[in-house]
Amino acid sequence: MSDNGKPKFAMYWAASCGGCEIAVLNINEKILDVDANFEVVFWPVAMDAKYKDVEAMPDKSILLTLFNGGIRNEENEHLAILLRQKSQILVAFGSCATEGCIPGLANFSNTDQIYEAVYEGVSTDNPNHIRPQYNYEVPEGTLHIPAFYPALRTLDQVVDVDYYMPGCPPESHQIAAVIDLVLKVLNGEAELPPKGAVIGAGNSTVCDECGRKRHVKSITKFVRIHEVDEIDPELCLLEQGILCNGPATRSGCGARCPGVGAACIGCYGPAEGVIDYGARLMTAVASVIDSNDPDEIDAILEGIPDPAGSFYRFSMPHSLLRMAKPAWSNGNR
Amino acid sequence: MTRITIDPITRLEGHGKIEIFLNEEGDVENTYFQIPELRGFERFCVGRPVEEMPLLTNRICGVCPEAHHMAAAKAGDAVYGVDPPSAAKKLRELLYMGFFFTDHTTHFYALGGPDFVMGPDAPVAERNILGVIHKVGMEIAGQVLQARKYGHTVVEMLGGRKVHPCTSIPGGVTKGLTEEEREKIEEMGEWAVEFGKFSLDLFGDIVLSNQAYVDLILGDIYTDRTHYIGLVDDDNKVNFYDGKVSVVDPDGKRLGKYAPDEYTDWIAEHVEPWTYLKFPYLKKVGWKGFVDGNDSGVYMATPLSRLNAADGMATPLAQAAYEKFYETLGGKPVHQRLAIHWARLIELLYSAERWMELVTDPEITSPNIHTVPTKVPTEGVGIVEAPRGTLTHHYWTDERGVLTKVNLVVGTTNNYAPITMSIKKAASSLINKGTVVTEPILNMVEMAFRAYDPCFGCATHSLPGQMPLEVTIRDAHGEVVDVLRQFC
Amino acid sequence: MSEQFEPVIIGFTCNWCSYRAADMAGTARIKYPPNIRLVRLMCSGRLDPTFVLKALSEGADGVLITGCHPGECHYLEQNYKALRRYRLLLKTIAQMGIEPERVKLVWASAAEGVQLARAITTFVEEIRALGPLRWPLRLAEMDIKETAAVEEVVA
Amino acid sequence: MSNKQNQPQDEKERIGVYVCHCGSNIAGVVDVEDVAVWAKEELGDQGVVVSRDYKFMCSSLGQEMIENDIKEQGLNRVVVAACSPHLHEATFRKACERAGLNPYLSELVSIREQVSWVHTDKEKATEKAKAMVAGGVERVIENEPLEPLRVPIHPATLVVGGGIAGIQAALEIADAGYQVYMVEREPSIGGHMAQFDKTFPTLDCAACILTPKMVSVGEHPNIELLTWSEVERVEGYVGNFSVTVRKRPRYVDTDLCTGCGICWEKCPKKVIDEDFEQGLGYRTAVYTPFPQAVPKYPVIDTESCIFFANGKCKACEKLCPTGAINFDQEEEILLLEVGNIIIATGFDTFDARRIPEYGYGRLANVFTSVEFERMCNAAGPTNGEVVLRDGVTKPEAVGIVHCVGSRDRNYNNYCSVICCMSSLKFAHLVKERTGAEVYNFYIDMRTAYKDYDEFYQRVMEEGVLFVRGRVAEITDATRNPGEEGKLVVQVEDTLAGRQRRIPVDMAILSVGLQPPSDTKEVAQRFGISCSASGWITEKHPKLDPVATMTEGIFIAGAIQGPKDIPTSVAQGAAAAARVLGRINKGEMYLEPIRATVDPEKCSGCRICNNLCPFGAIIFHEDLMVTEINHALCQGCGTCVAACPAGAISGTGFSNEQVLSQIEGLLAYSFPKDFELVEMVPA
Repeated sequence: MSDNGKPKFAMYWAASCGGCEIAVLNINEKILDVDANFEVVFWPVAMDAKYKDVEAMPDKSILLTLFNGGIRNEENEHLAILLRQKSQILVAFGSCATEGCIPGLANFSNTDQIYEAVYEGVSTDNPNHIRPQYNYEVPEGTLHIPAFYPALRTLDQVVDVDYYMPGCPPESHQIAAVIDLVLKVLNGEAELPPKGAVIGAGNSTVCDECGRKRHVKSITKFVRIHEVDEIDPELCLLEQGILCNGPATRSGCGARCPGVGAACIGCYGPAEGVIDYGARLMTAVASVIDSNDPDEIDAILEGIPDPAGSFYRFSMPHSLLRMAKPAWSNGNR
Repeated sequence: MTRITIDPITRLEGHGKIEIFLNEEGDVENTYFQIPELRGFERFCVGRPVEEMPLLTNRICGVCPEAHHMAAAKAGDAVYGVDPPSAAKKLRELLYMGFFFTDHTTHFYALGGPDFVMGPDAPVAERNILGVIHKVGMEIAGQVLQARKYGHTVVEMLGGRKVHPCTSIPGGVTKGLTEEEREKIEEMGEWAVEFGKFSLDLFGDIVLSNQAYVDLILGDIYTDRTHYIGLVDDDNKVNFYDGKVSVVDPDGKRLGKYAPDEYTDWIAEHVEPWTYLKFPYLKKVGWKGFVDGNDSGVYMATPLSRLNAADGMATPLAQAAYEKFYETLGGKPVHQRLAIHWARLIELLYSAERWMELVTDPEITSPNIHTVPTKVPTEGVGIVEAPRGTLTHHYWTDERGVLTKVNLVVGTTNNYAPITMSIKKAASSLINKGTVVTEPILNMVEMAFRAYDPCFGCATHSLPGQMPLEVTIRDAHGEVVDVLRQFC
Repeated sequence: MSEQFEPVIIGFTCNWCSYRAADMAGTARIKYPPNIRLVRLMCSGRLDPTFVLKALSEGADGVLITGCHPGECHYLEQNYKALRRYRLLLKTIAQMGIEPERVKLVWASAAEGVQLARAITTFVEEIRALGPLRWPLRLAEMDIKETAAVEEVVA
Repeated sequence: MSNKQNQPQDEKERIGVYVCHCGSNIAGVVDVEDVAVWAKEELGDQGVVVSRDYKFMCSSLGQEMIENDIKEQGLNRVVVAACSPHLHEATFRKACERAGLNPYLSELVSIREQVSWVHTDKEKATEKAKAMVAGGVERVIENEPLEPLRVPIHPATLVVGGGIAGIQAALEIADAGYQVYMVEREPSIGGHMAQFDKTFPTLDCAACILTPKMVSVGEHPNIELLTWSEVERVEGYVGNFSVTVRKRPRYVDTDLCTGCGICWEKCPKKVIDEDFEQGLGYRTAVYTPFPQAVPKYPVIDTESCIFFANGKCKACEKLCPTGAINFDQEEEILLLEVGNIIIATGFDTFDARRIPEYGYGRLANVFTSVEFERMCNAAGPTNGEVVLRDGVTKPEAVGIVHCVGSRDRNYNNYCSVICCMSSLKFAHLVKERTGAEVYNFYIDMRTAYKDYDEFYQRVMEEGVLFVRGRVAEITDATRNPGEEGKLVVQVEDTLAGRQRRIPVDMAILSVGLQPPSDTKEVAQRFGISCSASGWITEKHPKLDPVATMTEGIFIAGAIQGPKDIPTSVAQGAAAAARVLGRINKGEMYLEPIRATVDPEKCSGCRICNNLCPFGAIIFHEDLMVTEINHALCQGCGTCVAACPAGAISGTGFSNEQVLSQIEGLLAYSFPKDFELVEMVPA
């Protein structure tokens, strides 16, 4: 690809599911705007490019890089560092890169436990308890696979990040909006948001976009969604006793899940300035429990079988307890 | 010994990596296909409430989240021993047809198709979706986008979101279908059926009418005599959403059918230390290494496998195409890997026809879409057909329905061994006595596994077929003598 | 380690009861171990779980939450909100691999200097018995070696 | 901290740290010089530019030191490590203010109460002091300059309850020239005191001293008296409350009624007066509770009135000379605007039936103290004669039981304060009027306060017998001839150390005091709180007994806890003085520790909506956002801690302040080698 003077664009996936790429493809014709205004230099899903080519690029020569996926192994980390080096603007794209997402739940466990579950499963035939070897001697030579890290980290726990774009995956209309913004900036019609800002999302939480009726809350019982005979299509799910992450989750998705009778599971992450997403949800639901008696409170809380999982479903690696610290150790104080 | 390393794009991107070792004679000594990625869902889903699994396992793969969503939902039903209202099952299946339609379209037109449409030895730069468009005309491009859009629209209407749907729960779904929505989906369905027919015709015109391609398909390079599995309904017709898994041997003889909760009697997974991914095989036959034949437990689970394992298609047009398929290729079973593309198009048509059956079913708009589970949850297995193979979710829970153990055998994983074998076979037959490896040769090798439409979103995470190759040929001293690249 | 382990504990106090109780303990020269550092809030109802998680993640070995006795809240009933959050917090940190005993809720009125001093002394001993948490180290340990704590929670 | 980065860094902090020796109080245990030096070295990066130690920071010299540094060194933050903020926070804030620094940009770290006075190990104490200073420094960086909230004070005052405490309070304020509304539930003011005959220890006639005050309340141009009325709802906050009062219909037109009394003389319906006369006497359906009632206007009790029963009679209407009777009268809802509220709703007496072994309600001649008060009262049912239930027989022996329902775990744990003295009063009255043998059964005699013990001695000299011991039982089950037809008081005489059975004709139970049954609801209505024993909680038990936690709401009299008449009067006057002070000032300043909602961030999830007991949280249905009324907000921060969107911020105790303090406290609490282990592959 010869340099045609257009700003360079890159998109990369680390430990992700590919949903972010699909979401980008789903902006349909908008993708042509990207093609028209950018020189796409690196985007595994859409085109071939060579790691060596990226390596060869001058530092900061890529204007915009959308990085999705968490940092799960040696390889992910290398790419994160490389792309940081080569990019002027590095965007943590999607929940995995921003706060860890579902794969971040792995931070509940350690490597041995994960290997145990994967390589000793019921259908696994592994009498010699074989585990993956990063460097393994076969008769023909040495085979290498990248080292699996003890925990999943978010992009900003490995490199400096300029902007965050939450969502699992980010909704296509938000992606389109961000692309429009970037194009405006390129044409000098708009300013870039301050570094560290969250883009492609709202400033409030999901309730702000949720059409369900809300009242003063007073919870006497938590129920699980499949236990509900008929979910009231009008009423706030939390008021129906269904644990909904909406109140604590950043707006921008259009409250799609509550819209179809499913609870918000929190993929857009915490609201502006929130340090620990789980704590916000925890304190909110606990505060409106309708009891002052410890035993009764505990009984009501029985309705939440997996508090940590529910509160940190998408943000475990960014939570204060399960791995946020490494990020701080690089330059917190 | 000379070592050829084939890395997708780079060796640092975890999209699967091929090592070809040549011996002193310059013949292929051995090949290794490594999957360098692991996320550990089996571990961290433990402790989660089972009703969340359709949402959590979605995130195993953003390419086929619907497959995991369905398998998890069915496993959830099984864990609670609850039978969802038939309207709920139909809504799930309708969503699933929308997904299959989109996915198969994407693969054929954007990823696998170009090999045929453009021809294997066409210049690299043309062998992609743009090339297809140039060859078959711009209006098709529009149709392809339309097809993807329609499929996604169905997923979004029923699942709440385009990617990672969220409506299935143990005992049914949270959202029903309004008459208004139904009409819209029916409208799109009619178009979908036409598109399905069109695609098969296109394949006929471009591939079947071209003897070179037919020879290529039937050629020995792409043939492995493995076992085949696939989900079938009570009449042994192909089914994506429900039924029993039919297992046939390389002679096409049905070894049996297993219900989801019997899968451990049939399937086992072999572990190698040089890769993160496991190698499933037929337990009853046993693991004999990367070899084919009746004695090797290696099996394949792809559109072709489904056709091989079934007695036919449940919809008229697809059934007709099914019959033509076997006539043309000389009867069941078909072992030629490249035929997977054709089989995929037959399934594309089936998904569209089934879509219409479901959306015109009077029950589809019924408000009765959920049965509250009453039994104490224990253990359950859910099986569906993912576009890339049979998908099995197996959960154990405590009495609260919180997971205590999870086992997953995901779509593409099924084909890990056969893909490895196909690569070795292609490489061995194309590289010998120090053949100079050329781009077309590399493409032939690549075609071997691209046919499987390997979605390592479930294992690694590259998109279907996105497996560009880079070959480094080193001499005995490891000095680089030549670097060749294969773009797509 | 040879010398006995000295835990570091963060205590959250209510401006109207427990903080004054601490003052009273002082004026009355009632001794308690120096392992605790107090943070003054206006009310236990101000206690955001984030504060506790922050303290733990920064290395505290234990957290003591204190507030007015039930029914005696300076702000009528806010201490009950603290109670509710506390119950849920315990369940959550247990899953995170922290012994729930490391976070304790104690009621102490402005008049109860002695009781507060006693509560602190007891808690320091309890934490001493539990041994260090020093979360970042515990975390590293957990992720590199085996850990009983997480095992219990997940299994 | 993540959101620290997001904030644009304003000009670099210049922080002064001041470590106080407090003579040897701190310096004796904490190495203050070391702490000061350490702070300068270790906390330089945080912006500490000055760090000093000084003998007495609170001394004028100490304060000047701070002021000079602010002026000369351009400090913009100050941390003082000394004593408790509750002692000297104000002192150092003022010092900052004098030097032109916003007082809220200072922090006082309590290394005396929390370190030197409670720890002995010098080294560890010094380490802790350092950590606390670090916490203070990290925190003060996050402090924001604040301005106190000004609220205007409406000059009118509401007094709830027309007992002696309320009366006193109302008169003090009205006499000072300000409008007072007095709301009383009963038809007349006067409260319990109006039921009494004599008051201890002076034995002067209750009515004689109470009536003039009641009258002046009734006549006072600045007092609007609302009897037969109750407070329905209270809205607003200090300075401008709006109070809704429900005025029940009297069925008597007070503009026409002269209080001549013909209606109740002629009313054909007599009923037992359970309230004022304690069931010992009768009243008519149309009545005033007692002759000196204020206001003088009667009320018609619809329960017993014949007309209301069957639509006939109307005798009163026919006979009323001024045509003041009006059966069509309806209740009125009044809306009052007031700046302050004084609650003086008094007490109820303990229900003696709850102690079956004392036989009240079962044994005719067991009386309660209130019944006895009525019996002694010249205007009472027996015209002041002390007689048995038969109404004629004079008792020859009378037993007076103290602490009935008081100082008793099974009932009320507390001492009711007045019972000892009133029991002595009863003993005296019985002797005086019947010459009977009188026994006082007591646990301890409590005769504190002026002239009380003298009265005790006088009563003893009058020959009243005192038995120390809690009465086990009062029974009519006799064991020997001497007990025939008498009540036997079974008691352990703890002085004689033996069980005694004392036959008497009459037993008087000195029932204790307890909060009116509806006190909890009343408290909720006014946004104040009750203690475990049910009395209203005062702001400070020692230093602020007449104020409550809620600004602008004061308490007087027994509702704060059992007390006698002089103390109730004093408290009534004290509350009035507090209110007058406010009114004169015209406005007041509130601590700017308040919560604020960012309407942009608020999603209207309504989690916080029912978390505020002061009603400060308002939800705007139209905008779907929540707002907090600053004047109502008491600054507890519960909503701040609860908001899932982090949309509510709390000044004075913001997340940033607390989290930074935690970081500071912990950053220097561990050995230096304490660092996170780098992530390494398994």
